[in-house]
Amino acid sequence: MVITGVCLLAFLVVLCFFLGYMERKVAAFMEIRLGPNRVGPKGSMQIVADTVKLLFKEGLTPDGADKFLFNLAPFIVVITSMLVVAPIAYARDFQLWDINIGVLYVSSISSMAVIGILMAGWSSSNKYSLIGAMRSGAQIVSYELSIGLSLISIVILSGSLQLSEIIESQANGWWIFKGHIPVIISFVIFIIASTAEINRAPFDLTEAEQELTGGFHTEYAGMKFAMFLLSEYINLFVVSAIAATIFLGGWMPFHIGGLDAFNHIMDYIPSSIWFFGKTFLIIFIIMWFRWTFPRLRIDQLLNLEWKYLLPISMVNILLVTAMAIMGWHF
Amino acid sequence: MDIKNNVPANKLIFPGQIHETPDGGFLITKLDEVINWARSNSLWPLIFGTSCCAIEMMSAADAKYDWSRFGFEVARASPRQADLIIVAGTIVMKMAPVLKRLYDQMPDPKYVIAMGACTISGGPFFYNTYSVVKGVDHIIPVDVYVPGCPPRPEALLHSMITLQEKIKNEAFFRKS
Amino acid sequence: MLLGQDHITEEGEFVINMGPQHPATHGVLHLKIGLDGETIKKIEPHLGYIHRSIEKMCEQLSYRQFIFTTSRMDYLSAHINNQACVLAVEKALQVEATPRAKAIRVLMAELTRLASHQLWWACMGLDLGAVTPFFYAFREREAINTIIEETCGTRLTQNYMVPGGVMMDIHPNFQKRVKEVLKQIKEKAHEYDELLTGNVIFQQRLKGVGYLSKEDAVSYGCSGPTARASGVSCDVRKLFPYDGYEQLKFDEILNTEGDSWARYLVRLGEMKQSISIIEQLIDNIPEGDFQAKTKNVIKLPKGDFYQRVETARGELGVYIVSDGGATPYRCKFRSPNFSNLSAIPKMAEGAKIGDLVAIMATVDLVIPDIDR
Amino acid sequence: MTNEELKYSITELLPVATYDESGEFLNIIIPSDELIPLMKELRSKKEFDFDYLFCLTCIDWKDHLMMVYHLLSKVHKHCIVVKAKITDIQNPKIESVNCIWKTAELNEDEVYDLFGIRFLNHPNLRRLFLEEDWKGFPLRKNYVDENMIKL
Repeated sequence: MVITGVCLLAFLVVLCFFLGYMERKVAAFMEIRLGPNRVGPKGSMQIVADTVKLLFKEGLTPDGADKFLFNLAPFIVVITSMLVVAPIAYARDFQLWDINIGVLYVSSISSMAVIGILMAGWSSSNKYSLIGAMRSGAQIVSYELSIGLSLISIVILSGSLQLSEIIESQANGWWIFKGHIPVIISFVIFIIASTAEINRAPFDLTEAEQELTGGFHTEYAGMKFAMFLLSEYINLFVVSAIAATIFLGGWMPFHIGGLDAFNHIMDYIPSSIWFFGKTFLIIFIIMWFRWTFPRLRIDQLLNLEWKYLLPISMVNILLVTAMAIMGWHF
Repeated sequence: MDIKNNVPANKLIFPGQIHETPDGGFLITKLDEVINWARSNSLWPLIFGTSCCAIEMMSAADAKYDWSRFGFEVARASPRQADLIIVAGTIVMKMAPVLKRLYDQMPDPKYVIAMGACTISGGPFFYNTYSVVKGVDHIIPVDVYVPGCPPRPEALLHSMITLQEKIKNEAFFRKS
Repeated sequence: MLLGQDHITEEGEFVINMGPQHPATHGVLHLKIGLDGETIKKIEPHLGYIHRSIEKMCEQLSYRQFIFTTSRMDYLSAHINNQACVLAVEKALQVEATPRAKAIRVLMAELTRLASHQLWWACMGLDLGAVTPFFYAFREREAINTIIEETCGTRLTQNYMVPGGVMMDIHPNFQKRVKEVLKQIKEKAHEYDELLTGNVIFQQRLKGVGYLSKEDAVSYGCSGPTARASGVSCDVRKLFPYDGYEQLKFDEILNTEGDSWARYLVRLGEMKQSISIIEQLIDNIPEGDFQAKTKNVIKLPKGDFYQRVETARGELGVYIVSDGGATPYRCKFRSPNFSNLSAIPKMAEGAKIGDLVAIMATVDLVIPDIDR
Repeated sequence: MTNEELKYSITELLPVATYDESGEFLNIIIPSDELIPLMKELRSKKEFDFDYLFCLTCIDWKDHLMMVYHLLSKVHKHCIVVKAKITDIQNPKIESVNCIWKTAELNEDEVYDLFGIRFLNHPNLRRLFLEEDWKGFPLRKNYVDENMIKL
């Protein structure tokens, strides 16, 4: 168990290196420039350099800060995002913890990240941090609803909260294809809401650089700041993995119900490639958002949730329920 | 290390005594190299520009000059997360305390590039002015000076590479 | 103490200081903001973080020398600032620039305006959280800078204009290069629209934000696109033409909405007008001298002289008071940004913090021009 | 209105005013205590309608200070320059025109900062560019700064 845990942590760190590198290369691609290419082959060691530098940087705590909470906050943020990784299935028969309430677990643990952010913003005793933390509180609490509702639509269809069963239920086709338009709506809502949930642009109001200089992490330096970056990338991976698992079948290859020969060919592609392919596709889409869209304003952000996403997902749940009862899906 | 061997014991060049500096040994030297490699390749500048030079600094970030190739593109708005402050533009008396404070807020190790004639000496605003600080090194220590009014983006990139060279020769664990 | 009293803080009010070092202030502007939650109640600008005593310096510099200081004021329209100075000196000397020099000046001024607006567009996106537009706009801006550099020798603070004309003739490649750049800009114009103008979030961020009525715009002394977006006709190139603008065909872009979106559209429209002006002139640069003969040591007659030009941000006035000597007795620069800044507290009343950033982005302040 | 008509109408309003027409604009030179009534007339009267104060500054003539107001009418497109003479250079003061043109507020702060003219009835008179404890007023001709390097 300990070895598995250590391996998982090492995997997450390497994954974050890769995501950081990917983000900078994707940004460079969107911005018609080259991106890092001097450190290591094709610039691949850039993130390693950044991390080592942050490790050996002075990790100062401001004088006016609440020292205990200030130092505790980054750990809480990182721990919550790492906890969510536990029930994810990376490949066929490769799941660390197949908890029977997987979806519930994911949505409840991920909402705890707000505590760490609020703690960071409050304890910094910096007005920008405080505004950032308040924004994050409002934002995460609101968008949690839409995320939950869009996940529930699949729970209704598959009849289980367990991630492995949800994946199994997609053996004859992914939910996004089987579930008609309502599931596509859920998927879109999930992507929007989870982008907001992990504070990425266009919903990065909590760390809006042009407005709040750094938001809740304005006062953080060195390794403590690196932990916020780490948790940001883990969160990015987690929401993409969850979206891939719930809507796109996780490690399940692309199957079409009834076409056994075709399904058999698809099975030859290893399941881990299916999983990471889907996950990174979604990660790319979320990065694409970030480097394309301007940021929303706080009232627009809340309007979007409470006036559009929430009512739509509620109606959507009704549709999904009707669909499940009548057996209209494939 | 070598100084003491080369100089006869009765003819020390400094009035004081030269202490034997401990050599780091293989492990510490290697660790130093790794740290210096990381630091020099990950210089995150603070978004700080007062006047014209800031525009050339922005030009250095754009697609034509593209300082992201060297990993400089993570410009931080908060001094806490920055390693490097590029003083781009004139510093006046009223700004001087603010700049000092920004510098103090940055965690160690921190580096300063004085970009442009104004920051080096006051530049065009050297004579007959009552409010300009004549050289930013009156306020904070400067690592690299970039002359020009304003310097071209290439000059800024060159200065940052020079700074990288400087960092690579620093000693973190060793005492040099 | 009565003077310098803190007018903004009340008991229990949440005050934040935006600046002097803040990414959204485009330099070292310091805004003291009284907040109620996220809503702005009051704004008080604090200036002087880049006050370089240019007006004092000008009193010691000759009429040939003082021009360079203005390049450093509004460095994004350095050519136009220089133009204002040389026009003021020419007006006092009653010298007229040669036709070729006039055409070159207008071309350079319009290229500068184009480059300046491109930088504004770049920062506009950046301020609202969209990073990518920055790189697209800088692509064209760099092309223009290269042209300017070829002729003037510098990229930013050109100091190319001298009383009586321009310092040297244009580079032989000038016309060819300008045509290439114009072609490039026209071809890439759709990218601008796709990236920001057509974006729903972007429009939502600007529409109805930072409203400035026509009366307020006039009363606050606003000029340039900021005033024109409120329906105030104030294009100096039309009202008080200089350097042959009266012979050129172009429109004054007006909009009556008065909000940030209107300011955005006005500036986009101005870029198109600048392109059309350059197109009219680029093949019709008159032959002849590029400089009229002036004395080496210029002495202005006694009196005061005011010359205004339209920079990328509004009306720049150069007010020279001469006592007959070789240096100005008093030199005042009426900067467009200074007046535009004074309207920002009015525009941002009741807005959110995010709106303030959008407002400052659309007003497009250049701080060294405010502080001088 | 042409300069001649302006001059005629203003003479009716303020007989003490003197004129200087050497430059491009009509210059009206008035004593400082006549400023506000004249300015109010210039702003409110329909035939003047000077709604745009585009330049506000001061000149130090060593024996007196001269406030300079450049006015433009957006409606009639005519310009005028009002110069108010302040003779007391030890303790100069003048009424603020902030109540007529809002742009005057910051401009007058600037003039106070650099020339030391106190504006009466100004809502928030403060040193705009320099620190609060700055000694002297730099644009005055008698300003000495021992740190300044003269060319």
